[in-house]
Amino acid sequence: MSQQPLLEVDDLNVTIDRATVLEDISLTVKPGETVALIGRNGAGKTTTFRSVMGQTSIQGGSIRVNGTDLTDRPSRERIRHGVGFAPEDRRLFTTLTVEDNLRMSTWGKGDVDESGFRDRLDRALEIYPEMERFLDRPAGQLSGGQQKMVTVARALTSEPDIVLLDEPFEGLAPSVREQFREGVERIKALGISIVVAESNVRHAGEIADRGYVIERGQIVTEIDRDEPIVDNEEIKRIFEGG
Amino acid sequence: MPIESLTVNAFNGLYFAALLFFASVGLTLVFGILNLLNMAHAAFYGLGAYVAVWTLNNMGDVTTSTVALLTVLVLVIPLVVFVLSAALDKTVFAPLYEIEHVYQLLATFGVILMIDDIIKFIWGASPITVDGATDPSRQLGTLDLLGVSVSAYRSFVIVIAIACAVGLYLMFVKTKLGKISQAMSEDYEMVQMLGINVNRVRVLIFSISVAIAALGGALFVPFATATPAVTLEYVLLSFAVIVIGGLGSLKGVIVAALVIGMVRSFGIAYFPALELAIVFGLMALVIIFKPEGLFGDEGVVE
Amino acid sequence: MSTKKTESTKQDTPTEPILRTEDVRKEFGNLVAVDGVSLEFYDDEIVGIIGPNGAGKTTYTNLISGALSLTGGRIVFDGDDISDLRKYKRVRRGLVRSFQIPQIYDELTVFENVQSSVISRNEKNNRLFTLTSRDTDSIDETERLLEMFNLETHADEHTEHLPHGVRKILDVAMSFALRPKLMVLDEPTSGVGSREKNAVMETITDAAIDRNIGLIFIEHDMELIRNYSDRIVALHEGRVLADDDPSTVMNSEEVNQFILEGGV
Amino acid sequence: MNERNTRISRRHFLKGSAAVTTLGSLAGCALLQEDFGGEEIDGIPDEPFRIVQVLFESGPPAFYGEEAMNASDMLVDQINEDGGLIGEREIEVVDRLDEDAGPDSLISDVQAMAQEGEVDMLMGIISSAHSLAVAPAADDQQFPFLVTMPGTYQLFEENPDMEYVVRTAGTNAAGAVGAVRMVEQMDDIETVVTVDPDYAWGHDHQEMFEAGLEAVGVDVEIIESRYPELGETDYSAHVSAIADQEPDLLFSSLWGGDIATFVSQGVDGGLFEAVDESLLIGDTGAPLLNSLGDAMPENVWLGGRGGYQPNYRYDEDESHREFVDEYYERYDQLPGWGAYHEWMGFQALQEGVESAVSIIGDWPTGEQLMAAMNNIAFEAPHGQHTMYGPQAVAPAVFGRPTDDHDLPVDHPLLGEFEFIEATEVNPPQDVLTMDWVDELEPVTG
Amino acid sequence: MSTRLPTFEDVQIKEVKGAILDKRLLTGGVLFVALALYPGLTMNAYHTRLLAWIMCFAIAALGFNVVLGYTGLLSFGHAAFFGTGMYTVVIAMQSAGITDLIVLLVLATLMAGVVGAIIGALSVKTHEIYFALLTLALAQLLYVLAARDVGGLTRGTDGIALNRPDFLGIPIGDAPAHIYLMGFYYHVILVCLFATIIVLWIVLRSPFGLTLKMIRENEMRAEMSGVPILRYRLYSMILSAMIVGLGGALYAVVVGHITPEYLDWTMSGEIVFMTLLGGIGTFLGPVIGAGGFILLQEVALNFTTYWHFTMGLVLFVVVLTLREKGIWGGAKALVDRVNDRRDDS
Repeated sequence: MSQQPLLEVDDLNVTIDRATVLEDISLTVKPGETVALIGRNGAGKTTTFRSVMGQTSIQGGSIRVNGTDLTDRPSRERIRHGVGFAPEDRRLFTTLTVEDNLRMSTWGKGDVDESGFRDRLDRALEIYPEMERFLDRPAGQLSGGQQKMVTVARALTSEPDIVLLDEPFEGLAPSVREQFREGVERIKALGISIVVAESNVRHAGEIADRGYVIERGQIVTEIDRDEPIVDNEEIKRIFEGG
Repeated sequence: MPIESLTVNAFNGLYFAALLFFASVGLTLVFGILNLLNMAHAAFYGLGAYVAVWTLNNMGDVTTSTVALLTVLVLVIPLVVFVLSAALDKTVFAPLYEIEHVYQLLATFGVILMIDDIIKFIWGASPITVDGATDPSRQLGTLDLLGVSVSAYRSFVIVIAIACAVGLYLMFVKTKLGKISQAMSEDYEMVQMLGINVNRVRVLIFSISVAIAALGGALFVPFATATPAVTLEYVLLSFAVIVIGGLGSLKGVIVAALVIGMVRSFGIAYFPALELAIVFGLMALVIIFKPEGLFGDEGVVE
Repeated sequence: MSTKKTESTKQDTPTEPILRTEDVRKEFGNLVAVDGVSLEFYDDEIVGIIGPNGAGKTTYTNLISGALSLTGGRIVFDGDDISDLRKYKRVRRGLVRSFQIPQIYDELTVFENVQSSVISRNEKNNRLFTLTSRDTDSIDETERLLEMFNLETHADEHTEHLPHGVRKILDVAMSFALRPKLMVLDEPTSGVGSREKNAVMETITDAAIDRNIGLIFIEHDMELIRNYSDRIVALHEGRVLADDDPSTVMNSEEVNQFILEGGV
Repeated sequence: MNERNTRISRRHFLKGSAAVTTLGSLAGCALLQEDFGGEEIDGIPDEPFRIVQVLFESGPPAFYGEEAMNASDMLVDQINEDGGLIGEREIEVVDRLDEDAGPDSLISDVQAMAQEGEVDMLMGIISSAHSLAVAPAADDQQFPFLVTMPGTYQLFEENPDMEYVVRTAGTNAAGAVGAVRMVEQMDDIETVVTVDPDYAWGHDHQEMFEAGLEAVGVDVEIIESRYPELGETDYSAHVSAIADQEPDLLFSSLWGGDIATFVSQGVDGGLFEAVDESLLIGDTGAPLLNSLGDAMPENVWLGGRGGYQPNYRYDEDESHREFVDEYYERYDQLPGWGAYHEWMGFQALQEGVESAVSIIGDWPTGEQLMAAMNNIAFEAPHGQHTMYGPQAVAPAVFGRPTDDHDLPVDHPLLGEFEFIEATEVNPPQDVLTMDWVDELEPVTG
Repeated sequence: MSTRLPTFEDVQIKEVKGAILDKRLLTGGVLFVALALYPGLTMNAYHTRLLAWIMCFAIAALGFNVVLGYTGLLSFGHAAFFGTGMYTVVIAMQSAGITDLIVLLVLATLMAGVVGAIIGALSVKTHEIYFALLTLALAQLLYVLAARDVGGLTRGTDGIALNRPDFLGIPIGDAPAHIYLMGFYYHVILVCLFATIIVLWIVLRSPFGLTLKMIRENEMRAEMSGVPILRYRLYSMILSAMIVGLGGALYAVVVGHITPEYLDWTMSGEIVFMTLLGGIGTFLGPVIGAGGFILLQEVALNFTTYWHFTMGLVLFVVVLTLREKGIWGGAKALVDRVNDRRDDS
């Protein structure tokens, strides 16, 4: 435990419309790690991400990034502390071009000028070379798979230390999925930490170093590096109903 | 219908459309981008009119140069109102962004009443007109348009409105602020998560919108009279414009302003009794059959 | 408990199905959400619908309830074609659905919530000069329903402060008050704590059996599916992947493939 | 009750501001009393004669409200300097009601004043529509109301039995029929377009004008009648429609800010080149001439009921000259329509009190005072201002804009005045206006 | 039977009688008697008129709250119904020669209901802000028709003066204004107000009222309970319009002179303002709101020429702080809190 954790979530409690959505969620991500947050739909994965991004009202607990406590800070400060987010439902700005979508996060971080953005764009294109073809198209005209790519790329153009990928493979055709997985591998190769929310155990197993299993807003078990995710007992219980 | 009167009526319609555009474009932008239904928007049109008439009437001692007068109308007054409205956005309007539309409507109706009385407090309740000496519409005289003599000043106002529309369009498609605004109109929260200070953008968009309304008021007043009734008249008209055009659409405002401008101009000329009825009838028909308006579901600039 | 209803099978009941969907389709633009689903449901069985996200489960139930209009095919309920019938009229015929997020009236009391359904079912909404507080028929029935769903203690509370589980049950109680012939439940236990889940399902199925109401429910929890359904329909990409008794479906190769992918 | 308390305390507040005057006047009264030598009148109340004014303090017609307030401040000061009404009882304006609050509120206020009995008279009012609502209400409450400005002929014709209402303004018949008389004298007029505001005032004028033309048998045709909304800000569509018709004559009863905007936009749209002659009769003058300045077209006649123009008989009529000079000295502008009407009102009040006192030998009750103002006459810039019963009959005076004047303002005033006798432009007593207009005789000679 | 209209069949007189024992009804009874005696005891015509004025608008605000508070629809066009009530009275008197007050009130209420049915039928499909803007546009159309005197009934912006109606064949309309108002008409309004309160109290607690609340609280659920929501929204518009129309009809006689201003959108705004001021979430809020609004305006008018500013500020503050609670709801909440504190200590 020599390295300082990149992301520390401690005893997070969140309620929305009177329903307790997250209960005592704690998780830690160290630099360079890829961590999966595994759980079924509605288990609380997306809410966890939204809480890290500062979009829920938190009843208890704390969120620290790179050692800075961001629990009560405005949402927009996340990106400056090195957190990128690719939401499940993509949430691209459909009337803007792909390039402008990617530019948006550098504006948000505010650390580079246009030529700096160009460099970052090139790096993003190294991860997903296919984007080259549709950089000038409005994001709303892309196919689902292409949109997914842009969503991840948008999180990357702010040059984050850690990216949160919410169901990155969901709804992708098998061939695209493979392309996409390669992209994620390239992100890992850059040394960027990843937290990936997955309802698909196999996908999680393919890309993550270790994982947390979340059920009904609680972390029910932690799967460490040595154990294959697909073989975990808790996973089997939840997903196969045994 | 002789061709000359066609031209004159079209010109009048265009001029009125220009004024409607100034009065309502900000209303639709603030709604589309910031999700605020600001009934008090037209009060800034009225405010611009009063500031303009007061400024022009006090400029006589300094200069009566047409260029100086027009500069004041087109640049100085909107700038002053811009600064003022930035302050207002952070104080009076800030809490309104959080509440439901119907309450926004009611609270900003309260703001209208307040602004109107502030105008009355400063400039009195009597109608004020621009003095002949500093009235650019008098100085500029007339132009020949397709064989018809029309007011050069009003042509200037139409040109400014077109420039303003083009400028706004370019702002939205070319500039950082414009692109962020478009993004905000789609997904406020995501823009926030991308690290952008949406509050700062909000202040800018709000102030630009209000400044355009004030610009409209300022340009309106040399050719008309500043009266306290201006505000209420334009509240209704600008709501008709943005409803017909589609809430949140720049193109919608332009088209709807032209439609209402022409309806009114030709309506007054040929069916004087029914001109206003046509406007409200059109508004009702649009809500009944196409509630999103002519261009309401297509984003800010599409 | 898992064998609660396995004795009753559709082979024993040569009656007409209460609901039949024939080659039902729904397209959103280019996307085909429901792609020719033909199924039959009977009023004495409990059918679980499973399928990964995007399989078309919710769209299918929306087509049944009339919240969405059909692109193709037809729906027959209780012998009549109801494909073009308005939502409220389907409800009045006895086809009722509940929602994943409880749909209740927050500013009303629990009692009024249930009573409102009783009154609507009796089509007494148009009574202007009867006080609801004196309408003994609906009061008696409401009281019985509250008892049945163990809601008596909450009767006079406003619903906004109720725990989530209670809200969920209230939602179901309101649907039962409509005396449906068939009920479609969208994730009846979502958001309910694991210990309560079985209790909720138990309450619902007991009531359904008691009153001879057919049940269709969408569920992600395989345990509940297995325990409470007489039959399972698996949907995938808008089509029926499997439609059989629970053990057959759960052991099917195709179904297992997507179960591992976590969708269900 | 609460409401009552707030009202009373507010009055006290207003009185406070006038306290100095009141104290001074008490001393003055004592002296005067000696001068009069304790003559026959001894029922004069101790407190001043309390007036509440009702005027537009806000809203578009506030221009006239302001003039009227100025004039009334000046006139009250003048009267009080001489000791007050009949030199004995000072006048105090205890409150002003904003007409912009609407008739509901005004009627309610009248009720309150009648109830409390602390006010002797209501005075003023600008809008014809308001006068039609408030005057009958005041009469119902038996509360004296001196109507000074609105011109609708319907006021007494619709409410013939009012005993507590008197109007010192002439009716709009003077303007409309005056215009008919003007047309009678014009040559080469065949086509006319009328433009009138879309409410009683405008419609009345248009109807009387049209019926009058018909009755006197001049050969002209009204080819179009337009009714823009009250408070219209953009007349350009109307202007171009009228200019298209190229009528020989333009007739309009637009007034106040409306006529200023209309003429200004008309100049811009070439309207006054398209028409030969215009008759603008909406009690115009100062606001129009002031705001148009040099742009004022020359082929127009301005005027209407009463000779209320600062340079009309300025040299001939000493009291008029004094009024204009004093007003100019005090407010740095010339008096307009609102000011003149207020002047007439105060003259009628003084005259009425005097005549009542001389008849009954005591201070009159409200009813007696109002009765005393019936059928009197007093001096106005246009000569005798005569009351037929409770209603003044005014002559019509028209003039053309000219820069050729001696008054200290740098905008045009009117000149080349045409004067038309009151009897030529008003029905005889007890004849209904429209009946009379329908039977109008041509002017002979 | 899906096209059944609301029924008036089963009035349960017994039940109402039983409810008289209710403490609140007793308070209401005392208040009624006190108000009824007020003019006679004080002989204050100004106060009487003010109260009459307030009560007319209290009826209108109560009626408006059927739509806003109970069905959850913000209409910005209720001036149309108020104005229809007023114009029906004056036109029926002048054109049809009807002079009996009861007949006039019934006619006006029905006419307002008809206009409510028309505007409602066109607008109930729309939601929230579109509903507000559509009702605004439709009402404004009516305003333009009246102001431009299309059809020749309204005499345009001048408006029409109104004579005082008679009552059950008694030519009481000839009585002097004071006597008419203080001795007769005020009491008619008072009875109408209390009748409105009682009828609405019952109707809003009837299955019909519960149905409106269902629609307000959760439209989807209501529909999924078998309620034809569009039809019930329409019913609520008609009921609301009729009550607002009654308020307008009563007020027409008080004000005595009717102009199109009463049809203008600012009038709708005032009705909304009153209702909101008192509190839409409470049954009697609108009554308090009407009183509060009119008194506030009277006081503000007396103290300052800037009374618009005062009203605007109050509206702004009420909307931002109290929302649907309004003065009445706010006061109730305060009382509750004080009681809680007392209980705690």
